Amino acid sequence: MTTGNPMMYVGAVGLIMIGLFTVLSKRNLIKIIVGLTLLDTGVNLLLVAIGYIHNRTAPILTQAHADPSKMVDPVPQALVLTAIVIGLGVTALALALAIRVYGHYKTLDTRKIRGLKW
Amino acid sequence: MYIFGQVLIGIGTAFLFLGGLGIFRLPDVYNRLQAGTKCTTLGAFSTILGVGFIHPNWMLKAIVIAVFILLTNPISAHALARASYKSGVKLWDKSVVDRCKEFEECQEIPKEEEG
Amino acid sequence: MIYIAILTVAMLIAGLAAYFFRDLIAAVVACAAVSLIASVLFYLLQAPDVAMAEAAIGAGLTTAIFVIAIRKTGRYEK
Amino acid sequence: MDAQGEHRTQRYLTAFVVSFGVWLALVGTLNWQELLMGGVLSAIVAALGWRYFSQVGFSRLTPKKFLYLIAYIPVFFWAMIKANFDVAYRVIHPRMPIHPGVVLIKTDLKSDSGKLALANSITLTPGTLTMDVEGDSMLIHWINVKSTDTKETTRMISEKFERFLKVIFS
Amino acid sequence: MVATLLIALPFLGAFLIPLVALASKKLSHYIPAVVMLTNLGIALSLLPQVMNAPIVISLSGWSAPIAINFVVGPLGLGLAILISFIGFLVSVYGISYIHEEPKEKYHMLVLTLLTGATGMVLTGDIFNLFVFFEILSLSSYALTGYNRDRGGTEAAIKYLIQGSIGSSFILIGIALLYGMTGTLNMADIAAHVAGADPTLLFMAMSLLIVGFGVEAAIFPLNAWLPDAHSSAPSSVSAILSGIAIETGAYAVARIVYTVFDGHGIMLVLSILGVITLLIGEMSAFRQKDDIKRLLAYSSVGQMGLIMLAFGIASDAGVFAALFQLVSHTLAKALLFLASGYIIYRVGSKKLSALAGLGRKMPFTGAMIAVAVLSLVGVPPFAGFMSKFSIVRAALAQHSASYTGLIVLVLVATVIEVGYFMKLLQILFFTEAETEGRVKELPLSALIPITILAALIIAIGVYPHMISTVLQHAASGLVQRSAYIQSVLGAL
Amino acid sequence: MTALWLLFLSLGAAGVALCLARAAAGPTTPDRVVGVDGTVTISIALMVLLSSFFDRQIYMDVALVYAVLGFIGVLAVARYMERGV
Repeated sequence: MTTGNPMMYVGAVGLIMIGLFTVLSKRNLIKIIVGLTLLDTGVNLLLVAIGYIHNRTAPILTQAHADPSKMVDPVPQALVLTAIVIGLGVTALALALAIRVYGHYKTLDTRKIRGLKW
Repeated sequence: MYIFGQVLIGIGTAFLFLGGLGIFRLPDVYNRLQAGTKCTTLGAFSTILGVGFIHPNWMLKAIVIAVFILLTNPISAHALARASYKSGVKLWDKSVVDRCKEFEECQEIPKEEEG
Repeated sequence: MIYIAILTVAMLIAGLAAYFFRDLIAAVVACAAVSLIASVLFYLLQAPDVAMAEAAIGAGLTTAIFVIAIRKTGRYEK
Repeated sequence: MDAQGEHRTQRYLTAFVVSFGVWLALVGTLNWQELLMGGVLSAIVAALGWRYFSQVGFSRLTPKKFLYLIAYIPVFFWAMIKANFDVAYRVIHPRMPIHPGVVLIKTDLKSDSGKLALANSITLTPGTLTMDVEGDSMLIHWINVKSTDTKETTRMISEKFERFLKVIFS
Repeated sequence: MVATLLIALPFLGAFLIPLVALASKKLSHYIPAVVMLTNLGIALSLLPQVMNAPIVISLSGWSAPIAINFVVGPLGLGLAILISFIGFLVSVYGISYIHEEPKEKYHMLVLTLLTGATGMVLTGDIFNLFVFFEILSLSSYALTGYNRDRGGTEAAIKYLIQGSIGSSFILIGIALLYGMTGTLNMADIAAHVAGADPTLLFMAMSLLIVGFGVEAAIFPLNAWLPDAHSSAPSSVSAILSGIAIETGAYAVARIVYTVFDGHGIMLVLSILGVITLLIGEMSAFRQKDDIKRLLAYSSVGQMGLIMLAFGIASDAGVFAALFQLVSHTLAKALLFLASGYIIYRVGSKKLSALAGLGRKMPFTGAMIAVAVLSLVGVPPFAGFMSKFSIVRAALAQHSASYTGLIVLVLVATVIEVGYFMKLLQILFFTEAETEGRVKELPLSALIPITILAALIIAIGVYPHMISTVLQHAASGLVQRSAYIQSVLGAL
Repeated sequence: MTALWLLFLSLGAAGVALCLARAAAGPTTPDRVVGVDGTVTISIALMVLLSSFFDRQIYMDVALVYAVLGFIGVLAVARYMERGV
């Protein structure tokens, strides 16, 4: 955990906090979903920051660069790729549901949507 | 070659900076778009070509990216200008002339004749 | 790396902007800006493949589907 | 569209060649595996998208047009560089000497791709930005308005490009 | 390698459905049932081998800490059998129950949900745990909103928002763990955690428990459950109540027991369990009109009971938790499946509309009575054995706090008896408001219900049927070092 | 030599910062989109520059994907504003 740039952790954690705060305090469904994507981005940033090692290059083997010991850790990056795709799925599903909610209630305000107690 | 590439990159980044400055300083959306498209397009173009000159075997890919930027940037600028004009963003109050109205009218007339 | 610090701060400001804008389109644009800067940060952290995915999905696709959803619902947060 | 039936093969081949060219530029090698893959993918892409790719294919490409195309490139770039210094000057100048306004111009170009090329060229050149295209008139945002008459503006803004584009897209 | 089929088959089946549907729509609806039956067969055939030693499979041919691996131990396989079994019954039920088009989509989503659940219980890699968890939760969000009505959509989006916050927490936890240990294999992490910074370790553990706790509906995180379980189509509710939250509980237990040596927080887990139990039962008691909501709150309560039993950190405690898990799954699946068709026939979710139905459809009524009595804990049924073993395990701790918790459990049971008796009274001893006949359920619903009821009675009478497997599973969970050695040593 | 590179990078970064400032300040939504669009273009140039700095050609691909897809987001927003509201 000591290898990365401290600023990165600040950024990632800050983004996570902003995302959480948006989700918890906003009343508009689309805004809540925006918060979810911010949260996702923050978590991904955290994961990549953890795998980063100073002065090393990307974990992609080409002819000119074939020395794995000079590369950053590939595992978190693979994880982040998966997580980004999952995040896209979640966002798309959430937006589809939000559109359907709007079709039923003609509003996206969670206070006005009956039964949706938070 | 190397020096030439660096000169190109220098010009390019300078224009990129000016583009940013223009986007920041100019008074309304349309003027900002002017700065945004022209300066950043040439800036990016020249920077990318400069990198291409420094690494000659990257040239092909550099040209592809540059051409892409050259093609897509004016289109997005055009789309944005049209969108902001249609959604009613006003021109800067010191603008000299505004012939939008006229343009709208000349669009209307043929439609009426058809109908 | 001072650039990382500047970009991080810019990203956080864009995130806050996404929180504060009442106009949802503006909020989505701010969200796209967060994605863009995050992808530049991925790039600086030597993760070009992640940066590619984030740019394509975060800045391109997500923005597009958000815009579609906003078109089908309402633009302003009341 | 009269070309619908007769130019089918032409149009398909155009799409294929362009896609394959882009593929080659991207991979940057002549490895036979890459070539094979690119060929297969370009065939698929062309099969899916030839309808939207071009109206007539390469059939009307004559040497003259090609020469004009080559000649157009330096003209265009020179205009673009001038444009940049122009805007840069206006941006840096502390008082920002701009006289923005919206003007109309008329064009003689008929084909859609011709208009697109003209609009893009106008956008990238001195102080002008295409806002809308409707029929043969274009709405232009001009950062430093010198004239409001349509004929005058047409002459000042688009004539130097139209000379070339008329030949290329005729 | 046969064990990977358990995950691969449902996944392939899910993508086969749209292809088959092109040829014959009707045929495609039978695919989930066939796939789950095959899975059940495979899982049962693996059982004798697994009881001796866990099977460790690693894909892509690298050694254990790096490769993606599956650990088929007694616990994982036992849960996989349960999942395939319930999945099979629900698929049979779903063939005729689902009316809303597009039906293929429903069957696809059910199969992906089951893939996620099976993957979660069999994987040995914490990131795969997350991925399968996401597969499971994404398909359950979509299934909750499957009916496109107001309640379903609302519940789905509520579930989605809370669930995806939870999964973000899981990912952060995984990131912290990876940063500390540099590996993703659960056994390997477990071998490394002893030397790690305790503060960060505690943070990671809390994040993971909170994340999976959303799915397992532990007390402060269960706001989504009553809505989701009551608004989803009934077959989906049966899967959600019978499988989804159980896998959530499994994940929590696996994290606490295996990955972290979490003896410090066992009592906290138990207390949270009891709070969940009390809140769930009281809310269920307050339900006056919606039968599915009542059942959903009862699920919350039962999850609390399972958590409480997991918190008794002994072989007997975990055994009791697993036993309770099995008996709850069987009973709750039965109740949701039966009530689904009843609601469809009567046309209302109201409790009052069920008046006298027990006499109009006596067979279904009897089945419901079996499930209800089992949930309450009446002697000849499975629920009695499981509750009894929980009480025995807690008292065997000889600690005042656990004894106090058990007193609270008994209080909760009294509340449970209260509302379930009310349900039975409405079903059997109230005069029907309207005359007229109500048809018995169709065969595709009766068969699953009968099988479930028969199993509940059989397990209640001969608990030895499953207790050997559960005993092995429990010791596999509690004996941490044995798990680590078996996984790391196998490769 | 490194000083020169740093100068280039700083110029670009300043451009990005100004664009973002416009995106944050801009009174109307089109203003913000212009800011983000400027950021995209400048970032592409900077990415190409950085790939030269890191000496890895593979990083150029990121710029390419950026060029193709950043554009889609801008276009989507523009189309929305044209039709909607």
